[in-house]
Amino acid sequence: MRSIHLTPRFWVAASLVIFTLLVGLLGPLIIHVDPHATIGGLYDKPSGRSIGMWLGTDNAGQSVISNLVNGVRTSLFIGLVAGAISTVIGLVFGLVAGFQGGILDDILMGVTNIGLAIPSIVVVILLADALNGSTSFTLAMVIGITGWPWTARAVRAQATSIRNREHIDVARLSGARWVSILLWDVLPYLLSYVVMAFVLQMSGAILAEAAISMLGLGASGSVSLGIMLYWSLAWGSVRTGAWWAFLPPTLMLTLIAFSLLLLQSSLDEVFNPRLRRGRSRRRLAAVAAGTQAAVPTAAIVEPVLEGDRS
Amino acid sequence: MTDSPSRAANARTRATGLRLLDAHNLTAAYYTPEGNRVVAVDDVSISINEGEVLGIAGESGCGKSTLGAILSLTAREPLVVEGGTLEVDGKQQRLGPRAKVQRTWRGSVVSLLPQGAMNSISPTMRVRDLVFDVMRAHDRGVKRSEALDRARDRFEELGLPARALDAYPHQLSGGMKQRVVTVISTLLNPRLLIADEPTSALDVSSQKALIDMLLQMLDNKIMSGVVFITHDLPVLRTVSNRIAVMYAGKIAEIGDAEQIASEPRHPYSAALLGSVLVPEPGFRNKRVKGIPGSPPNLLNPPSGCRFHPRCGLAMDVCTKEEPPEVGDVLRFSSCFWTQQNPGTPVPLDRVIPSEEATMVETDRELADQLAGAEEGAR
Amino acid sequence: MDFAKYLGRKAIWYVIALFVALLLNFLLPRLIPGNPVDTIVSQMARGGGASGEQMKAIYAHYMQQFGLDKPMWEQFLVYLGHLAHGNLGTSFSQYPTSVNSLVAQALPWSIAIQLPAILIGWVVGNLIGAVAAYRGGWFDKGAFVGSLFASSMPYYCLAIVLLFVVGVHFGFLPIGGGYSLGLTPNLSPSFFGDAITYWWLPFWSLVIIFVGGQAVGMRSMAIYELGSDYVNYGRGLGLGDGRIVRYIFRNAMLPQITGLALSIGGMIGGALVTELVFSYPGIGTLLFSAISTNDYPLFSSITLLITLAVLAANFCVEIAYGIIDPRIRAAHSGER
Amino acid sequence: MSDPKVIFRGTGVTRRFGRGKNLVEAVKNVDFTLTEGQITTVVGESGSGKSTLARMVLRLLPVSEGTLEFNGTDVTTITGSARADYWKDVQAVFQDPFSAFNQFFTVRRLLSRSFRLLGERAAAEARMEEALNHVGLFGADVLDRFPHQLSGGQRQRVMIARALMMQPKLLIADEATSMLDASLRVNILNVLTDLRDTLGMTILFITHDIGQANYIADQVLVMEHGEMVEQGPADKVIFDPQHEYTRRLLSDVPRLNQSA
Repeated sequence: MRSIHLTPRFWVAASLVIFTLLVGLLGPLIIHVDPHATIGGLYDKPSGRSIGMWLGTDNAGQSVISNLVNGVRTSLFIGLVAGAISTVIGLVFGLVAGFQGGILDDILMGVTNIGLAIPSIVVVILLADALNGSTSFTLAMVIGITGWPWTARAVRAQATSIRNREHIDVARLSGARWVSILLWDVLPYLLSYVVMAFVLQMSGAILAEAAISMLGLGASGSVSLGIMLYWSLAWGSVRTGAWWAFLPPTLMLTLIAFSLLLLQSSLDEVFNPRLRRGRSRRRLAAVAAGTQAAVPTAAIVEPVLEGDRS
Repeated sequence: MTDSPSRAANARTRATGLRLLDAHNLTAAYYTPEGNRVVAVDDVSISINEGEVLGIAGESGCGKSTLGAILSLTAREPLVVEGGTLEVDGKQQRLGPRAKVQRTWRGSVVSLLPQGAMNSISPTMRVRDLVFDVMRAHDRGVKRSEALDRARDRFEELGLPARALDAYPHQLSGGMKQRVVTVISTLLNPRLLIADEPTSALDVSSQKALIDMLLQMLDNKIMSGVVFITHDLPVLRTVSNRIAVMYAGKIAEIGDAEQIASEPRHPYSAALLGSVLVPEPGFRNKRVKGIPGSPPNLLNPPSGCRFHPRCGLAMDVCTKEEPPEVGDVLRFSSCFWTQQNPGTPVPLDRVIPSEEATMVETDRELADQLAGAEEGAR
Repeated sequence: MDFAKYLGRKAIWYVIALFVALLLNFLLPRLIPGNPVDTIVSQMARGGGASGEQMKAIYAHYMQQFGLDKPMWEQFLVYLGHLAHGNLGTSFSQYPTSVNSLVAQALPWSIAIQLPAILIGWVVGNLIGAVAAYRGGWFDKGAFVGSLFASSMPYYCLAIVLLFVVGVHFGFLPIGGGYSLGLTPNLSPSFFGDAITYWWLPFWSLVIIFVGGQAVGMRSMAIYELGSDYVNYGRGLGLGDGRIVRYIFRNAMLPQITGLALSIGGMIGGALVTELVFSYPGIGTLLFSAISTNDYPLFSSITLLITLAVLAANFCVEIAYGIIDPRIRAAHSGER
Repeated sequence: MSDPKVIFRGTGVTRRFGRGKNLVEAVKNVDFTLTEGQITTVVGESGSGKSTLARMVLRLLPVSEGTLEFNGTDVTTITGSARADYWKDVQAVFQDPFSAFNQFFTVRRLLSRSFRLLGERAAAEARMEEALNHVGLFGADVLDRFPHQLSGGQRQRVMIARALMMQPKLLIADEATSMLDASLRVNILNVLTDLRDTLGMTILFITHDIGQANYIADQVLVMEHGEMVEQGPADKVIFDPQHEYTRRLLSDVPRLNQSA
């Protein structure tokens, strides 16, 4: 297709993302220590004694580095599952609402606006609490099904503008069916946008999981960065200066969030070299600026302003 | 019936022969994200006399709007002015990457009337706010009431409702907005107004109103000259004293509006004029020919004369050497054929080869085939 | 009038949203298998804090309060009735303290760290973003990457790092709580002097993130505005840079102001984990303890409170947008 | 043209947008006919409702009131497969030669979309090549190109070819030339007149430019604010206009020869 001009920023972001992926995928294979096994005492200092001791032990005498790499894996898993769920729901809702218009649009956007007005952190907390003793997967589902509304609205706005392009009329006149138009004439125009939305959703989900876990609603029995932080806070590792217990998950979370956001912002430049100063950048940038808050209170991301088209 | 021809005639008498602007060796290029240099205006020199409207004609991508940006000192990334000088009233302004442009030149010496006034005023401000800001930018001490009084007088002088001053831009119709913007552009009585496609988005009635207003402003000596850029040749013919025809970043021909319209001296001008359609009996049932092919990619322009690949009169020399400017600084044609055939009208039939005719032939054959296929299908 | 119609339509949507929120708040905690009161009472009994007689009284109190012997829809009406009277119920874990008083104690602390952080972060962030967009060059590059980093950093991660570096490692500031042990909250200057030392760290951890987010948003909006026709025209008229920058700000500001209003609405739930990290006596810490002690009247009251604040802020913004000339809004939001 | 036959008839055609206070009547009670084998041009300024009318004739936009008849059949409310059949006979070319393309499709992909309505594949392939030749293009040159690899004129030709593949009886060109430069515009107009002259195609040409109408039209319809203010043979409407609006429109048009 068109020549794609990859910026240096993209390469930095991509390397960072690949690095975290490698940590999550290969780490557990290399650090061959059971994260639940007790290999030392309370907050043993890091040492080169064994691979599991590289980052010392946590409050339960478990290997921090093993928990870390497995935690990254869990976080990535949750990010992918939750990001995929909310992106797919948001995409389908937004696409159908924006392209079809009419009463279907009114209904779907009504639901979306309600979803946007209710802070998703509340729903996640309530759901996570109701599903007492959840697994990482159910947690990912919960985060996923609460995160879709802003994607739905952003996609709808794009789909609405594409609906008015002449090529849709041309496709109809050529005898293309509804589904075919949706898949081939609308979706490709949204794809770059959806990829970026997915990256933001993924980063949002990873941070949401950590926040939920730190509030004590994490997936019991699983290993995640949030749960590591939960225990290290509960056992006062910060106060006692056991930096190896809390610093690695903190830095890892920061790295994941930063690399994903950087990836999103650089993808924006790659996809829209001419829209550099254009509208789509403005919209997503507003969302990007809100991602941080998007997790605790998704409603901050965007108000329900464009709610109903008058 | 219409008074614009008489106004145009006035304009012609108004032109004095005193030089208003000399622009020398203007060159500007766009830089693509890949780092390629696309020269949109290539070593162009033009001159305008006091009281004159110079029309710039050309098809999209010929560099006419770029020329407007250079002249109005508003070129900006990714467009880079690489060289040239402007000379107005003996004052020189060097252009180029390191040249410093005096801010106050903009608006008072040269002023821009932009394309599509739609978004030319910030949507959250009223017309009067911009009016005041413009006046204050050139006269620190001006009082708000004084500035607005002057603007109101100007609006009334030109037959615009003064209450337009209190409006937000979205409250004005397209034609009114364009006229309001025109008045704002000329508030400071600039020496030269650069009008970049001001009429292109307007309906014919609003077009006419704007053109009448511009000519009235010239009569009232609000500005001393206009560079009027458009692709619409009939509009140019109505408004201009002289017309420059641009092609691929260079001026193909420049001359009196009447002379360009009736006997162009460059094959490209001839072809362009030949494709203009106006509602006159002569154009019914007559086959007009367009120019075959399309304008060149300026990333890699053709050698020699840039029009030679589309020109039926092209000779060997046209493919190799840059054509000479035949004529003087105010009226010339850059063409080898014109040089070799002084005084001869450009033969339009030979400029555009008979490709059209063969195409019609092919069509006939195909029509038969198609008819046959149709029968077979039934 | 049109505005009344607009308002009415919006109000209907918000009533529906409110209803859904109430329903979720009512229903979800009741999804936990078993009668919540049984669970709680048995837990309290295990704790051994109460005699059989007291137990019974507590049990009766809760059964009555929640109407657990009645059908679900009636329970919901009871729930709504209590809310209508501003009665959030009685805490399980700190029986018989009312939830109202627990929340009332915690709320000022949350606001005290959040509101200044939001306001200062908003002002500073927008300034940095706008200047970066306008100045370009190295300042823009540095400010952009820095802001992007700050805005992408999970706010609780920054909190942990600050707590460790400033509080623990260097020992500059106290590391937990809202005020020194032994003091009781009051309005005296000496108490303020003490509390402010505890306030610095949570405040900084929030304000840095907020500055980053605002700067990134403002920068891209200002860059977008820089490309618009009126900027080019303004330059062509010889307007000074400062004047043009003011136009840009005015236009880029509108969405930012919206963002500010919504941030203030989302304040209560905005930094739950920060408070946790610093053991700050706000809503976040209260929520944490409610979760860990299964104190679900307290728990669902907090979630409800967060929801209501966000809904209210959203609604206010909508009203404000309705008041601003809709056509200006249309002009601002572009082609649609 | 011994026996001119009416191929399309619109009676009392009306289109409203919005409701209540925002009600806009874009097209008001318009009557018109299209004669087989002729080019009929609708002239009007922006907001005259000419494009709305075209979209209603195309059945891309429902009619609020009135009836549309094609070849004697009422097509006012057809949907589904009946409308797909209608589109075999009535095709269109639009204004913007860029946005009319799906930028992710090659020309081949774009054109082959019509195959579903055309039936047998081999015949359809042949027809694709024929249609391209009709507009002066060759399949080998353009079929595997993406729209951004074509010039504006080529893009509009491909669009006409797409419409021609259906071998329509009626072709609607909605401002099909207004975004092209003058020199390319004439070529497209010539393609349209050739289609009329060689294939006997009926064409509804929508334009704001009375000069173009003058060049190609047999019949001219003039619209102002949704109303049809004048219609008749091109010579009559353009050189002897009856309605005040048409006269004003003509007098405001700038001319190349001031004396004329």
